Amino acid sequence: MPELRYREALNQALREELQRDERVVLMGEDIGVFGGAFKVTEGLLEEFGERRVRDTPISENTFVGIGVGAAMTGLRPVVELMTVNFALLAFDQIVNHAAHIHYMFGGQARVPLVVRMPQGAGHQLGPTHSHCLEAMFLHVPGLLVATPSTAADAKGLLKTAIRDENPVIFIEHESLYGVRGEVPDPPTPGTGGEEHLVSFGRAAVRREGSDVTIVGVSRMAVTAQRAAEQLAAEHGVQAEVIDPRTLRPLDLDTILQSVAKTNRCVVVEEGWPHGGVGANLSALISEQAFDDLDAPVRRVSGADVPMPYSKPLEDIAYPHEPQIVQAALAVLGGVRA
Amino acid sequence: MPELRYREALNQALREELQRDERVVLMGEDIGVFGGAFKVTEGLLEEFGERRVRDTPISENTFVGIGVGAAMTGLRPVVELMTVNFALLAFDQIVNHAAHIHYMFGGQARVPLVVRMPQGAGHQLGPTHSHCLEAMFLHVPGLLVATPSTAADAKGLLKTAIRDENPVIFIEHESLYGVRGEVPDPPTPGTGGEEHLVSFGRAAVRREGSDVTIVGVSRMAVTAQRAAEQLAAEHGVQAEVIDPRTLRPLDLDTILQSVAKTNRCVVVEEGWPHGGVGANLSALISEQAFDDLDAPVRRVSGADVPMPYSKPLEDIAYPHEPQIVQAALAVLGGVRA
Amino acid sequence: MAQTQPEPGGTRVMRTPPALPDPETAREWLATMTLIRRFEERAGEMYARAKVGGFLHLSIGEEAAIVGAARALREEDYLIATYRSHGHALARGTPPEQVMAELFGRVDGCCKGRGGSMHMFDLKRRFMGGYGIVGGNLPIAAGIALSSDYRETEEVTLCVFGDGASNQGTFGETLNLAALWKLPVVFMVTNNQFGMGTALKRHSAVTDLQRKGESLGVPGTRCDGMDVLDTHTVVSEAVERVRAERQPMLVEAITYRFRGHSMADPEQYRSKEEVTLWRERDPIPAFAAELEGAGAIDAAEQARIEEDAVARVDAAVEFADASPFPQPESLYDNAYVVDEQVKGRYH
Amino acid sequence: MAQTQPEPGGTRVMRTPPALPDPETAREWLATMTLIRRFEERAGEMYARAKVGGFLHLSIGEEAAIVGAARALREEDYLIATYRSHGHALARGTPPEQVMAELFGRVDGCCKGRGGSMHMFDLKRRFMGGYGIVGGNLPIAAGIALSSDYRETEEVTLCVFGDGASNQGTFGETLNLAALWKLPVVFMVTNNQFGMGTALKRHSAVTDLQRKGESLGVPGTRCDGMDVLDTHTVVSEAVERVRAERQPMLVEAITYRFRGHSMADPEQYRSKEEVTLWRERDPIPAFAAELEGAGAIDAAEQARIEEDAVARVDAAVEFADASPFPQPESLYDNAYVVDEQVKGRYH
Ligand SMILES: Cc1ncc(C[n+]2csc(CCOP(=O)(O)OP(=O)(O)O)c2C)c(N)n1
Ligand SMILES: Cc1ncc(C[n+]2csc(CCOP(=O)(O)OP(=O)(O)O)c2C)c(N)n1
Ligand SMILES: [Mg+2]
Ligand SMILES: [Mg+2]
Repeated sequence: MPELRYREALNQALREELQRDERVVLMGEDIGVFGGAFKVTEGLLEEFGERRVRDTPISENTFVGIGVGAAMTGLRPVVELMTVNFALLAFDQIVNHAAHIHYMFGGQARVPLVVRMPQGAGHQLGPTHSHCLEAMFLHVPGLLVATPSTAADAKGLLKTAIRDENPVIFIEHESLYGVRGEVPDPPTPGTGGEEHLVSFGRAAVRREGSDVTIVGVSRMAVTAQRAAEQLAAEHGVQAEVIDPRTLRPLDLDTILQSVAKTNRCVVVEEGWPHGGVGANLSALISEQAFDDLDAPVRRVSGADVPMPYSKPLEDIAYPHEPQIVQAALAVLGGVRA
Repeated sequence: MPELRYREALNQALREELQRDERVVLMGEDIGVFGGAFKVTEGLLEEFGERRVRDTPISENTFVGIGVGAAMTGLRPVVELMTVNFALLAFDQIVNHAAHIHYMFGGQARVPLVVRMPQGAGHQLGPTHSHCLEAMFLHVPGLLVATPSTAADAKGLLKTAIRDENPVIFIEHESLYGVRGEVPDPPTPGTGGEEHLVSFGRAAVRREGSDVTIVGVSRMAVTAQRAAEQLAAEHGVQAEVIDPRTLRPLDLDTILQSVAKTNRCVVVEEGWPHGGVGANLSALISEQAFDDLDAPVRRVSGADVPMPYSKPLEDIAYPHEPQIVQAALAVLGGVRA
Repeated sequence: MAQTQPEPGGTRVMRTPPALPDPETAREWLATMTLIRRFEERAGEMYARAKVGGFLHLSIGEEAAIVGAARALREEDYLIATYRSHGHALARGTPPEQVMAELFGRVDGCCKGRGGSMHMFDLKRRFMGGYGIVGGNLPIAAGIALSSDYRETEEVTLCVFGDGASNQGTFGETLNLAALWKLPVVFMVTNNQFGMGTALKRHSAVTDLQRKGESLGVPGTRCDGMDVLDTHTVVSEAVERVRAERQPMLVEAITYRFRGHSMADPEQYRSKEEVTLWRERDPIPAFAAELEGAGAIDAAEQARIEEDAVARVDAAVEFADASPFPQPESLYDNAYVVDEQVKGRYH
Repeated sequence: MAQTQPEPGGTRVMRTPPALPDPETAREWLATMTLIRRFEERAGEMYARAKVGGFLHLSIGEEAAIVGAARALREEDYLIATYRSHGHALARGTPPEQVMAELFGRVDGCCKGRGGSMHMFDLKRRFMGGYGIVGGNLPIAAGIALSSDYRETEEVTLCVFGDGASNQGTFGETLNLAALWKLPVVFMVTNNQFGMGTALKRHSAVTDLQRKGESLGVPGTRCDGMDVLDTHTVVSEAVERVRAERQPMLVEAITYRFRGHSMADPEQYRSKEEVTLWRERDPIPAFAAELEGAGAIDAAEQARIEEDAVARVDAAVEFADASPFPQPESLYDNAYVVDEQVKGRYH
């Protein structure tokens, strides 16, 4: 299997779907001539032309809404928001429209729309440019929410998202774009072969272990794996690391099975703690694995502040391995009498 | 103490603060000539004039942003969003701006802004007009979030919100506007007397009980009280009902103390279940009262669908007393071995 | 009423009044306007009797603006409107039974009772809704137009919204984008003088709304929204120009809502006299008189149209009342399109 | 360059070139433009050396548009800008030390290292930021202007944003509201020909941006943003007209950014030739030459200005480098104004 960067895997997914399905169109700020702020769409304008790869003005609410209307009438638009931070301008079209139209009109119209965007801190972009907003999206019925953390998932989930009949919020991570990973080859034309698709609602067990379950969301799945290696090497603790991959639908079963085995759980997220995705997972696990838990679920999250610009502050404002290691040791130490 | 409707209590709070502080200005759609979509601002234009009570065009993101700019430069704007549903159009100004400005500029500017809005279902307003979005707001550091459920709290919290130096999201409930409750009299001029102010971060114990703790948010605090009476009358169960009153800051201590006593907890919210305010509370309680809990926390929430228009569907799509009673009985029945 | 034509620079020229269409067409317009009027009056009664819930926004007084515009469209064209759109659905051909059943929240409603008055929809007739969020339908309209264009069809989208909506951010964003991308969409601002209780001049700095798109690259024109013929003429011109030239246009229809904004509106923001003056220009009797004057209709025909409208509305109410409420088990239906991703998770 | 004056109807008249200000003033303009240029060049170097993180948006080439506009303001007036605003802070008088320390993420930065390049702020000098969200500063500007008006002061707010921002919903919303409420705000669109990699004509249907407010009730005018004198003259006229007439105005400044959008920009969207052509119009040497021609400055003075700018930037770098990083314990500082509500809950 070839190694691709996360960004390249996404690019490949877009290219393949553009080739496969004439109804797929891309829209977004600077995705064409500029090649994408993070180069995810590089080369696609050249290959598919302006009709299918469209640079938009800076009008987030409207071009998401254009995606909605186009999706309702036969296209399969993939809209890029340059970053998740600007999604806040498009919440009306995402929540009041994309998410609700199928239900509200009694099932008549479908909105097979993908809204892609990267999130996350780490590049010193400061308070307005570092959000992680999964929690806000997963709250909304009608949406599907994906948070790929590997190149293979980035590709496989994006292809699945584009083929899905529902609106999908597809949350990439800025810090992962350059990270390489193995991605299955596309099938050779003529010879058949399987396309690389990853289903929604199937968590990935990134590492097996029997001592503690660590659930990491988005980029934190990667950080959690590194923490798990450290736990094994330095503390002899075998952590099982789970990446939910999609938050809607959520594969809670895989998490609960793991907790039934480890009896301890740490949830890691990059965003804000109050009402975050971690709180949702912690609640679900606490409620549904009540008898399995030997210690309270512990959450590791971003700090409860707007993201500061200054490097040393930014560094401590979102989780790194040490906090995860510490949390894992704490739940292991905190065995109930 | 006189009985006032929730709406009248809010009106009184606005009037008193307009009288007290020349810097207070009101803005919003149809709050003036029309008197407010829910009549909360009735009579205020007549009393205070167009300079202080301003009808805005339908431009939610912008008039919230105008509130931000005015707050940064010495005014204390109280902006009304006609309903919470339209707040989705103003998320950029609320999250990226109002919430972050004080932090992002190193503490130089303050944003003493109140954004008022009613939320909630029950009036058959359908998918775009029935949201409960507390969970999205409480997620954001920099904001304070109030959810008054009584006339007295409506008045006392609103007055406090207007005097606070931070941006406050003030979430009223459409179904409570007509509900009466005792509200302390304003002090008689000259004779001194205490003003009715309710501090943020102090939960109210609406009913004492030792068998189970029921936390109800926004209107659900009221429904929970009725459910508690039913539990007492029909099942001999004494429920303690807690209304957090503000979600940021959250008075978790009062909840934990109650759970320490009852060992059982039900959380009731009107909004969507995934990543809702209930998940946040359930996580916090499960994590911090782990050893006190004899059964998993149980959540009662709105259904995971856009709110349907049709009455019988709407009725079952958000919680009523029976679901709360059932949940309480379930946590009581579910005593762990 | 003196009419105006679009000129890019904003200059306006007088126009001779348009000719009446053939009698059959004219009678159909009158009949549809009458149906909408009777339907909405009855909806109001049903609301008072708590058969209908939520907010009920009637467009009584605006029927000429609705029918004149809807009749400017081909069958394959799209119409998209706001929370005030019973009339648009009816004009597009949605059976009154289905509209009334929707208001009653019944399974036979055009949205199976999920949407209600504010969220009508009829995919088959290309009536694309019914949106509760002011300004929310403009981007969607542009998206539909993009799709028509992309599919290389001749379809045009007519997007109807209110004077108040022209202050929403999506107005500027969408008009710019539609002009830039040369989308086949006609934006029609139904200027009924008020956004809820706020008079035009109190919410919009520029009150000559036909000009509000000029800075955005969208030329404008105006019609007398109290005159079905004028509305039809102007909107038809716009639709055909857009279809041929593939550039958006803005049409302002001057009209007035005779009733309150919604059912709970004490109407303190306007005078009885003003309402009376506008009511004297009621578009339905005015058009009937014009047709009678032209010999296209006689009193008997008028009575038949009237009776027919009432009968259809009676039937609609009867139908709606007989239609069952949705079953509780259906609560989750259509929350998602149930395909592989969501199967088993959402019912 | 032929200049234009505002006319409500959009007609434009030629204007005679404005006269130079007194030599001291002129020299200060040149010095400030030079300071901004040297500061930003150095900031770019510091970015390459990883002393500065995040996105760094330089306004090299746009100094005349910045200084000409900033000098049109009184001390009590407000200036509000975007993520490309080092120059605006400097022009307003924020010490280069504080701006550089902010870029370095240090405690002595003007925002204590919390904001970084995109979020500059200096309350004392009424420089109201520095906003990372395109279009986000327009409503805030209107709010500041409302406050000025409400407090019955003569303050004017100058709101600077880019050509790309004119497509954002807040543009239409804010201009309408400002016109409606007669707010003392000047909107200045710094038309540097691109929104990131998207050329003006590819993002805006109307490219004559001075006209983009007309439909919203805001008259427009244009200046040569490569000419500090012309910018100053036109913005001053606008500011004083707004101050007196209490109606907003829109000013378009035609300019060009010589560098990429931010530091990571291969600039594939424009040709080297185009950049070269514009660089020939570099506003700093052009103004220096004009002053020299008018006898307002000599070579020695020019050299002094140059040296002084370099020295100040050197000092700024030294200061920034010596300033400590924020302490970890200060992470939560200023998340809230700590009053009774939040005491004990947020540190
Ligand atoms: C985004 C948004 N803000 C506010 C409202 C509440 N609201 C409903 S209708 C209306 C007035 C709209 O006026 P106009 O656009 O002129 O349409 P009309 O009602 O006159 O047909 C308002 C403010 C809403 N539905 N959506
Ligand atoms: C709401 C929003 N969308 C997108 C971006 C990403 N972005 C940053 S600058 C920029 C281009 C802005 O162009 P313009 O307004 O012309 O200003 P300039 O950068 O040329 O000064 C974009 C798209 C953003 N910061 N905010
Ligand atoms: Mg109107
Ligand atoms: Mg630009």
